[in-house]
Amino acid sequence: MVDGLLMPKQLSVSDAIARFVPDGSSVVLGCQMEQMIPFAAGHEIMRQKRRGLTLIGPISDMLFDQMIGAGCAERVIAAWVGNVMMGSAYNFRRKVEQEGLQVTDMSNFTVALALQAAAMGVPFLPTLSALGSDVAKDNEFFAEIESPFPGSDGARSPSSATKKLHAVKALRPDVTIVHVQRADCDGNAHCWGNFGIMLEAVKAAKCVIVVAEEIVTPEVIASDPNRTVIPGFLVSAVVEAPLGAHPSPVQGYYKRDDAYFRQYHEQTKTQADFDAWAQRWVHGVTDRAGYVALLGECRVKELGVKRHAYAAPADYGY
Amino acid sequence: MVDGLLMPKQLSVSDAIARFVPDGSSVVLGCQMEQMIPFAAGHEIMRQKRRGLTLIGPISDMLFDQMIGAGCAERVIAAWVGNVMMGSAYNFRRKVEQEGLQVTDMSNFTVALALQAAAMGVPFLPTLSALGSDVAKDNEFFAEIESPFPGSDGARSPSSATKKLHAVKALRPDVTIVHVQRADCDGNAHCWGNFGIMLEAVKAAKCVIVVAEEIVTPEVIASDPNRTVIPGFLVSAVVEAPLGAHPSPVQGYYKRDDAYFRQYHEQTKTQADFDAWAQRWVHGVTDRAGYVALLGECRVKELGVKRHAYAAPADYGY
Amino acid sequence: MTSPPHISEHIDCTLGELMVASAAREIRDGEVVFVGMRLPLIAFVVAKRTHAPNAVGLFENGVIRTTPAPELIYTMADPPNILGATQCLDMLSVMSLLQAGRVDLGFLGAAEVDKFGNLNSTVVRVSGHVSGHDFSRAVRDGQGTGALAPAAVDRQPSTDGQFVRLPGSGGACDIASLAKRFVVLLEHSKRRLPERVSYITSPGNGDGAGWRQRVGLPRGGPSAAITTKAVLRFGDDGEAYLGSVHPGVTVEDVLANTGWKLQAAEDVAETPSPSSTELQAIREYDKEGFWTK
Amino acid sequence: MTSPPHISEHIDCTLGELMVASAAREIRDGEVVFVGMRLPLIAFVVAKRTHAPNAVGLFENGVIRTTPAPELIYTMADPPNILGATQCLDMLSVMSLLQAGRVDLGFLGAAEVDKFGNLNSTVVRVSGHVSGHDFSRAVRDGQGTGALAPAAVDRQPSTDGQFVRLPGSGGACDIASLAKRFVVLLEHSKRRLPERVSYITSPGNGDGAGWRQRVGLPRGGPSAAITTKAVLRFGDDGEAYLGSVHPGVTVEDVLANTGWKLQAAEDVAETPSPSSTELQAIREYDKEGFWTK
Repeated sequence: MVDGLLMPKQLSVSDAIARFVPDGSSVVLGCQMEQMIPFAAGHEIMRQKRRGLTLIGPISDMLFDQMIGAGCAERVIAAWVGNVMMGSAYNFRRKVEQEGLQVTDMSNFTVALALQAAAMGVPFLPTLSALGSDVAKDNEFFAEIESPFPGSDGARSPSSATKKLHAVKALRPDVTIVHVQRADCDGNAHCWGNFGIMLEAVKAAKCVIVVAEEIVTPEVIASDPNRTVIPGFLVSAVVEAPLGAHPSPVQGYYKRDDAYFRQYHEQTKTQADFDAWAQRWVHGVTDRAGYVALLGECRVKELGVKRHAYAAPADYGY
Repeated sequence: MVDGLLMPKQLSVSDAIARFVPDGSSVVLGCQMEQMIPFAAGHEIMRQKRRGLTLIGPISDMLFDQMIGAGCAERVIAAWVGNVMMGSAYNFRRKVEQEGLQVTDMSNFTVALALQAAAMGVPFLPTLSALGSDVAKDNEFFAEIESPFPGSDGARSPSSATKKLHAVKALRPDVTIVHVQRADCDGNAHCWGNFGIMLEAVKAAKCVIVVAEEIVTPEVIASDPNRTVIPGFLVSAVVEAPLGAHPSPVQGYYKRDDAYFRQYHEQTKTQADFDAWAQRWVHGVTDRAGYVALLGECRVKELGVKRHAYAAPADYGY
Repeated sequence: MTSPPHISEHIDCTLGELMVASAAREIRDGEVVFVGMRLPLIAFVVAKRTHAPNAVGLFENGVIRTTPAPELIYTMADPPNILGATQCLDMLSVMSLLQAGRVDLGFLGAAEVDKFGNLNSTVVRVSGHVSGHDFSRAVRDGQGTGALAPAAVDRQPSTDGQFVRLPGSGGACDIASLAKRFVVLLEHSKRRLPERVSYITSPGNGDGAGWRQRVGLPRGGPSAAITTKAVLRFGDDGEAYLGSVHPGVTVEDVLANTGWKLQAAEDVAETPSPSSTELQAIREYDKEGFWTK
Repeated sequence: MTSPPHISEHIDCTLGELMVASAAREIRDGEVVFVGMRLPLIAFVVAKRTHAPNAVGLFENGVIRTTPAPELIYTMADPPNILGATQCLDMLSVMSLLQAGRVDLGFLGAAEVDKFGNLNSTVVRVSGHVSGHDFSRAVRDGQGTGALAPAAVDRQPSTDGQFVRLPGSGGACDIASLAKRFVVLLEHSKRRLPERVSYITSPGNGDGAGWRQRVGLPRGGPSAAITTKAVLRFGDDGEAYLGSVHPGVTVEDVLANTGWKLQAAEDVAETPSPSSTELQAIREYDKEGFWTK
């Protein structure tokens, strides 16, 4: 914790990826499910041609498919990989079916538990989920155990007299990348909306990159400590990237670009099609500003907030 | 969940206690540590002369001592019972040393884990805490187990090659009573400040009583769903009790009445002294309004917010 | 606002609408429902707007809603599903409620559902082409039900391998393991209703009665499979039987398109068509028919 | 702003101030510190205002602060400790950071500390009266250090039983188990420094070197015991030794008031008195001297 005390944390997305996501890293992305997917960071990883990554997430709404299509991934540890609105993800299917991309199948709950175990500093957490399923079979993250407290179970159904449980092994990623609404230059971050597995993924990781719509003063963050989801002392880099989660939505900043998800589905059925897509949207731009320019003012405006809806005041005074 | 669909949940504190805290209940109180201690509810339990209760909490800043002094408790499951600012709690000492009040000693973390296990519906949760301590010895909530994943531990210290762990048994209380800033009439509750063990205690309990400084419209709560700490469907009763946590503080409503904690310490050294204290502050009033009148306008005003400090806006619009 | 008479030939609603209305009716008022992805997102909204105003919706991304989302959503994290929510939590918190037995009903999709209500949405083994079956359509996505939406139909299959990789469990395995009961929605075909799934993503009744208890699952199991032809129910033996056939569908058609000898009574009921109230709720919500056309 | 020379007879600060300053100096800049209750609340503020502006404070109620609380607090949940905090979480979250090895230092109080740095704040066995010792004062509270504040002195002991019940662990057992190192503050007397505590609330080095690893503790152990007479440190053998004596205290006095034969070098250093900067920080903060007078 003492190391790097005086290093400024606010970096460009390219510096942050260059410094904290080397080849071979295990990376958590898409923690907040279909909201605030860190596409800006993911595209930078693709631009920097990272190889041998292990991609970790609950569901991945399109981003994993892109990174897989770009050849960044060697392994996926996830519960679901696809395009939530449209269905299958073609690169994922192709690489798994034809090129042996390694997949460790989890369920949403158990991938969250694996990260939570690491976040809590314990080797495993117990669950009743996935008992009897093939998800748990030949899966290094699962072991069947018995409760050391016979006759007592935490479940509330009278039928649950069983003592069997799954232990889910701790998963400690190299880096977790999250997109949030706002953060200060130390990485203290505010987020609102659904959290998915963000809280545990941040605490589980060896290093954390926060990508924010806005960098704000520390006073803004400290004005509402219950809105803080990430304390700066866990953060290695903080990046300002407006529209950095597009086409996924950021509550209070822009809505979901549904058409973009449809178009991706239509335009990436073969590797060649995907390569053309990536050339346009990823390699054809140098950074997020370029991407936003490509989207065009009109589309960006259309995605913006039409009706503000502010939270009721909360007074921290005394 | 379908039962009682049409029963109004908003009750007086006396009706809530009469209905949901029968003799012999196990009750969690003081979840948020030294903030928002539900004294109004605790005093009503004393007035209604409940007997045989099991009191559960992390630390109890004075409230357990009062309930113990009033003869309500048969057992305490807690990490610390006293008066945080002043030290010992006399009733607690007396009843344990001389009258055999049953105490199950936990640590803060392990009482939280026991409730979290119940909240999560598992028979136990693992921890590295309390290994080698006497807290865990002859304690029904602890069992020593080994990780089923040798060589892998969630901890980050290189020295932690150990496989030994404590399993902490699930604790499912009959009722959890929490004080919050505001709630709607269905029990959906906003809270800000430190949460302590509130989140897991609410989910672990068979029934939940929410005591709020203010009852507000459902729209206020729904305007900021990330501020919601308790969803109404887990709540059996919601009570409006302004100043209901006095002398403990409620962020944004009133500060801590330090003098009251000092005075309690001075005035309750013997059972007779405590009885006189309770006669004045508990039995001598019929409800919280009477208690507040006894405090006096001047003292109440002095405790009020002197400088407001509102959270930065958060926009949920799209 | 009375129900229209059942229709057989000239059904006046789409199959999607029928399925959404059928799914909505599985929700009882006041129940806590794990909503899941895709079609059930609409079913929850419809139930809230019709017969189950007190239902509570849990979404695995961490959202809890007691009011329906104000406008059409494609995913559970779309901004309208956050605005005005009762609570926004994290996944572990809602999954904990599920595991603790607080959830009455969960909705799922699947690529395959078998005789005992086990679900596969992970991987399907392929051994050569099956005559006349557009497999790629059936397995287009793991949740399966989206295959009913024309926009989502995969027009360019590319399966040469020995298996087809589907998106995976998502929360389906958890919901099937831990909810008090679950309902699955899928296309009705022999291929999607095999006698036994090749991979159990989400446990149903395993190999029959008693299996769930034996493997340690705390409760639950399949309550219904709402297909494009029928509603299957599950008996005490853990096996599926024909609960009702959709208007215009014959029992023979259902049996011929099921991958095992499906139990069916002499006199099988017809799936009730959506009431005008239900249809209105569906159409006001899914204005362009993305999910239900 | 230079340090005043060490004082022996006419010490120009209170014992409380000396202990708070000594505790503050245990915090290194940039460290993550589990602050605990009572005196250390002030030590953290003083460290932040002097040599460790980048220290991060974790409080077991769920609060994380990178700025010191703006005014005096009696408990970690006092409104000034919430206002302007970096983050307000729940206890499990901060305890998880502790368990995961993210915490460099934790502060504790205790009624008893033994030769191996094990702490008792739960229960003390009493076998008759010990001559001249006001036991009730020593055990007035589990965290112990509050005994230094006159307002908190118990003037009416009532111990007739075979044991004295103390408030208990609070988070002490967790901090001692899981922090990278811990520091304990307490009154220096034979009774409060027994050779072995009768009850291990918070594990130190157990019965010596290697014990923590043997019982499964992942790291950590005692780093210092700051008493009213001295600072004890811990050697590789896990046993306490005399690190420094406070100004005006003799080594003989310390040895005579320790419940075992305390290891002490020939030439024992003196505990540095608070610098004027430190004193100023303490006095500006604890204006009425509630904690430090």
